[in-house]
Amino acid sequence: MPTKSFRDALNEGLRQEMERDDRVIIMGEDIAGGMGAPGEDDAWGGPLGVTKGLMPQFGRERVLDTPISESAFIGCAAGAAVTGLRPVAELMFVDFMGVCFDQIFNQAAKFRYMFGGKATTPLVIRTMYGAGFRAASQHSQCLYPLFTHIPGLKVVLPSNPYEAKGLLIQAIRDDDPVMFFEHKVLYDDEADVPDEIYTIPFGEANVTREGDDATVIAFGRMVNLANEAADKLGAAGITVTVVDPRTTSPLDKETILETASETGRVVVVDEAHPRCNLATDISALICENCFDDMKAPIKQITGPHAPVPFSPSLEDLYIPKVEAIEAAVRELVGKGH
Amino acid sequence: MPTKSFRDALNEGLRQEMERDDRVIIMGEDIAGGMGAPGEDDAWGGPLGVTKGLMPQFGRERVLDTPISESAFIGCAAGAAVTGLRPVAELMFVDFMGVCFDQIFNQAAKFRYMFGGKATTPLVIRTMYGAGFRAASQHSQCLYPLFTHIPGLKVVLPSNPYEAKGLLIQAIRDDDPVMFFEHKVLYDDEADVPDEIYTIPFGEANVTREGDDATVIAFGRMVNLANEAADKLGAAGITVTVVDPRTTSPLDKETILETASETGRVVVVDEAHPRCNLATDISALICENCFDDMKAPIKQITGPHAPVPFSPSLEDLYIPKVEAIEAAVRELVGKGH
Amino acid sequence: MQLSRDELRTAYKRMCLIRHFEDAVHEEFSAGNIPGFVHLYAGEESSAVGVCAHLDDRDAIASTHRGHGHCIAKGCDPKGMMLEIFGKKDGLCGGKGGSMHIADLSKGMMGANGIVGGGPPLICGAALTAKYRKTGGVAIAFVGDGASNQGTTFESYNLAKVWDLPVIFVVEDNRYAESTASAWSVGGSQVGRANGFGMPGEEVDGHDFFAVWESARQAVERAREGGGPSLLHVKLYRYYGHFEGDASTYKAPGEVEQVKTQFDALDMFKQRVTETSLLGPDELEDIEREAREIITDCVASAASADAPANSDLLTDVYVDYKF
Amino acid sequence: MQLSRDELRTAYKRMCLIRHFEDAVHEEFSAGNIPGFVHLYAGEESSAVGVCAHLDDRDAIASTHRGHGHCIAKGCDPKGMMLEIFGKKDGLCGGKGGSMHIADLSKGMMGANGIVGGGPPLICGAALTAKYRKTGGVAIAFVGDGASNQGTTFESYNLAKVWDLPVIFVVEDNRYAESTASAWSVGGSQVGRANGFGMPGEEVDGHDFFAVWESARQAVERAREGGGPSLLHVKLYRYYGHFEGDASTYKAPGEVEQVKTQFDALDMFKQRVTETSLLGPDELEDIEREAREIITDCVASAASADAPANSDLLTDVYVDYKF
Ligand SMILES: Cc1ncc(C[n+]2csc(CCOP(=O)(O)OP(=O)(O)O)c2C)c(N)n1
Ligand SMILES: Cc1ncc(C[n+]2csc(CCOP(=O)(O)OP(=O)(O)O)c2C)c(N)n1
Ligand SMILES: [Mg+2]
Ligand SMILES: [Mg+2]
Repeated sequence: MPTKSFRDALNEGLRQEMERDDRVIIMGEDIAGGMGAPGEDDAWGGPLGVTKGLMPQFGRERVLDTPISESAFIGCAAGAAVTGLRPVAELMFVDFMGVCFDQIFNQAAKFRYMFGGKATTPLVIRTMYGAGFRAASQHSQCLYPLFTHIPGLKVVLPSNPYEAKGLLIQAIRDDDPVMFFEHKVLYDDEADVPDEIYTIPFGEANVTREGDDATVIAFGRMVNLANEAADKLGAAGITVTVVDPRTTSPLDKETILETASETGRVVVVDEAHPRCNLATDISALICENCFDDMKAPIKQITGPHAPVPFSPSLEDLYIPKVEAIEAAVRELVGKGH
Repeated sequence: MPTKSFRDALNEGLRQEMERDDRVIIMGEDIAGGMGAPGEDDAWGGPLGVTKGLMPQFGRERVLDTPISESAFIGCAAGAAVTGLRPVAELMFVDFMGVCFDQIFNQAAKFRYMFGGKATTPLVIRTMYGAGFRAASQHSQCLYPLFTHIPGLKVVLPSNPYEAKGLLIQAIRDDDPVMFFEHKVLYDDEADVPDEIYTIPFGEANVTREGDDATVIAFGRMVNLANEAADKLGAAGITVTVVDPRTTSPLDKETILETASETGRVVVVDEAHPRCNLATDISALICENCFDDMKAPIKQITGPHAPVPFSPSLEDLYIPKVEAIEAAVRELVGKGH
Repeated sequence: MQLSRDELRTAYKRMCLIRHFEDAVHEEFSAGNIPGFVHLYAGEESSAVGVCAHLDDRDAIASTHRGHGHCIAKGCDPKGMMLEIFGKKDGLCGGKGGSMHIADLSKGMMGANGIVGGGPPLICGAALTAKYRKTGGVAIAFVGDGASNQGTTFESYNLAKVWDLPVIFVVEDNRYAESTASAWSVGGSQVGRANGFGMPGEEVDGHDFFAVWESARQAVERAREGGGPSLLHVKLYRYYGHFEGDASTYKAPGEVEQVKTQFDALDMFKQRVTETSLLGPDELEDIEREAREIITDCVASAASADAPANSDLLTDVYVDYKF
Repeated sequence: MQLSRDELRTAYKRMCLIRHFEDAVHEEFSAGNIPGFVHLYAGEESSAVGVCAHLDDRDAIASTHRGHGHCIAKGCDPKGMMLEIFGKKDGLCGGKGGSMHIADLSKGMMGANGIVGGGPPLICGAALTAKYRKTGGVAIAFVGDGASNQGTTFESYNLAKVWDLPVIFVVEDNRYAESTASAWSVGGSQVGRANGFGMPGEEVDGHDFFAVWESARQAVERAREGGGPSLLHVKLYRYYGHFEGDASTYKAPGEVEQVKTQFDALDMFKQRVTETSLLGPDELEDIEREAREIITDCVASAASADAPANSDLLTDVYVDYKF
């Protein structure tokens, strides 16, 4: 199978869906780039190059650069979705949600319910999240817990290039509004990605490691850290199941509860701030449903209750570590025998 | 002690702080009302009358009506706060956060951290939340989990008129940005409220009932339902501790963990949607810290994962019920003996 | 351009339907039969009807919290609307939306909106779809004077201009946003703002159906022909309070009565068409009676209709969701 | 109104400091010594300096993601800034903010801002404080051409107008927002928009320090005297890419060089003051050398300074918080 970067996998997914379905249009700031400028057309292809090459292939009618007006263009995408198109809008950084959240959570997410089931809003919002780029507090947040809280939205967090393509195609074909989260540190990651079109269904977790001693449930970029920790622990004779839920809404409760019950020891890893996040969400879920099977407390490993600092040394401290996952598993395994 | 409504308690708190400290100014849409209009000045005194009478007493310099531009005036309040005033801004319904969230979570909340501790932002944002008014999906949300997630914000949920006044005065004196949540169904509730100025510290839970069989932790309006459930259960011989955390950030973890450990059976009641909310937050906290003391799973009672419906019969179904709390406690008490 | 007799009859019927609809909702609300926040459009009829007269099935409108008039003008079924406002199962939105979220996408009515300034971005989307699909459709955002100060509205002006979308922004300036006068809250002027964004803008007497109709005709024609967005500043007045229950003490004493006697949209229409013998007084009376009867029937149906089933609470959150 | 010799010397010094600061940051970034997103202000110096020349300690500015020039012009310490950009403990923000969040409230510099359009609402707050306290202070929001399309910016125009706040919106139009041309993204015109909101607006050649200085003088004077908000549309150009690392392929070949040779703010300033014998060439050279030395020293200090302590990660989240 050919090897592709996370970035290229996304690009390919977009391109193939645009080829297949002319209702798919994309919009965002500089997603082609060079609009109205004297130099190169398609000068940027997106701030991180994800949409490069799409404008030359599909034209400015389907690849729409926007002014810096997130409310207007995200709302426009929602309005285009309920009137028959299938827009993929790019919210450059999820940190910018604060200038356009209304159009996402009060409009797009609620149309169907408010209108008694008569609206269909096949909207995808691609957005970049996470720490690690020395981009400081307003360009490094996770914020997916906020979207997961909102009924009517689906929330997707791919952890590798294979998932990126398959989940993005699924998101485009899905008839509900989807928030699609891309971790900025993952774009250059490479993996085997089929050239063919394929989809990964929502609400089906991927079990990336199987083991008996503990379960680690991790999201987005954190899945890779969890895998690494599992491999290290495996070498030391502790076997760990790692679950990548892939979508936080819908959530594959069955797989989570099943693996939690099997091992009786759970660590949840979430890069987001600790309050009302996915670590608490998963932990509370297990705690309510697997009480009798649990051998030890559920550990949460998360970013701290602080904005993301700029200074590299502080930011490195900020991000959850493989070693912390290992240590948490070891601590749990030491308990409840 | 004189009896006052939740509304009047808030009004009195605002008035007394404005009398005491001329840095306190208030702003919002129609908080006086009649701006530029030919009829009565102070025509509204706020959409629910909370700020009535303040403009006649303090003048339009300190009671500022605004255009419908939440980003501009909430941001303006934040800017006034870092430059020496102590503004109290009214975000009429918390559901409107989507048009101004950036100024709250990326600006006001992060100033201090981003600027290395050199900013102080004594900003209060009063806002209305919750279901029960047949106000439908865009005027009935809770959304406090979203604010609780954000480092740098403090989040306050008074459950009765006494708390309303004391917590509001504390919020105004607090040097950090505070989100102050008023449940719309509580405004007409009456209780004893001292005429004097008093404060209720943040991060100190109120234990409203003491019992041995279970602990119910509830927020805002839900505290009253929890009390009612506790009283009914008490009459049936089941004694329940009820905890009203009063602030979700900071959170009084000690009281929560202590009472949870004592009874070993916990129900968390949160009107918000179930994903990544306070019920999960509290549940995960207890689960990580009181594992050995827990006799039964932690039950979460919350609103459903659906927007708030308009139809009265559906909305009534939507809101957590006293009976559900009772039933949950009974179920837990039946377990783990 | 001249309105045909049929067009005039339809317009008057719609204005009467709106007036009676709103008067009936006012009564039913006062009697405690309607719950929630209800904002009435009575007095503003000629704006919705004068604008929507130019629209057909290709076209879309985005409305405001004060949406009943826009719905009726765009052809929504008044009975479905009344049932919705009563929170009944067979309401246009299954009782889940209510007055502030009434919508009928099949008629191009993209929803009332509980968020002030919520509609303008959405309507850009409808316009984009029409442009992309080359349907010749246009899209109208109704915007209150208060909503005209919301950032989302300005962004939409600019997006529509820059993308050259077939949008018309109809700023319905009824003098107040809640209790706040537009004379105070609107810096500059509506037309000046439109021009500032590079759009044509025009001020219109919103009490005068014919004035609205003519300005809207030009704006719609321009948009259909690829001439891009424009703005109408429609000056009018609302008869009731901001919402049902508002005592309207910010209005001057006698203000409502003065407008009602001098500038009533229905009266002005009647006078004009009878003076010019376009329609006869009996004809008008018949139309009005018919409208009144329709609305009476709507109320009766709504009052006796069934509430939603309890199981409806959890449907329609998603098209497809694995719970 | 005439600039004194001292004022001219100060202005030139600040422009030189900015230019050298940015050139140095560019070099250090290229060498891998500076992390993160860095946006340089080189080429735009006369805007920040020409505007801030009229400000004193009562006055506040809100900046953008491209904030270094505004900081220096408002009197922030370049060494503290450089340390901040290097992420060091003794940086202006303790290393926690970095280039995009550099601030010094004690100097009335309310922060660079990572959110496009974040500053205008905030500066209304500084203006409100000044007005409420009757300090005579004014408040300046620097706004990029891209940011001029953000809803928060428009709302601020209106709020400042309606509340009659002493605010000046300085739209720095450097032709691009990232790779997007302002000629495309801005519907209408900056001055037309200002007028639409009822504010005076003026277009200014931003390469020409004296033109900026004079327009800003009038706007600041107006605001100080209670004349309310206004807008300057400053047309200028950025020499570097949008951020460090941007190849700028959207610019025309030779475009940067053309501006550098014909419209360089520092060259134009030098030419003007020497032609009119206000300052001598040697004097100018001395000032420039001094500026260069200061910046060289800043870089040296920053490179060798200590990183924040690990314990700093969790401080400064709140003034007071019971964890
Ligand atoms: C974002 C937002 N802010 C505030 C409100 C509360 N609100 C509802 S209607 C209204 C006044 C709107 O005035 P205008 O746009 O003039 O419309 P009108 O009511 O006069 O028809 C306000 C402030 C809201 N619903 N949404
Ligand atoms: C709300 C928001 N949207 C988008 C961005 C990403 N972004 C950062 S700078 C920029 C371009 C800004 O252009 P302009 O305002 O002209 O300032 P310039 O960079 O030219 O100085 C963009 C789109 C952002 N930081 N915030
Ligand atoms: Mg109005
Ligand atoms: Mg620019």
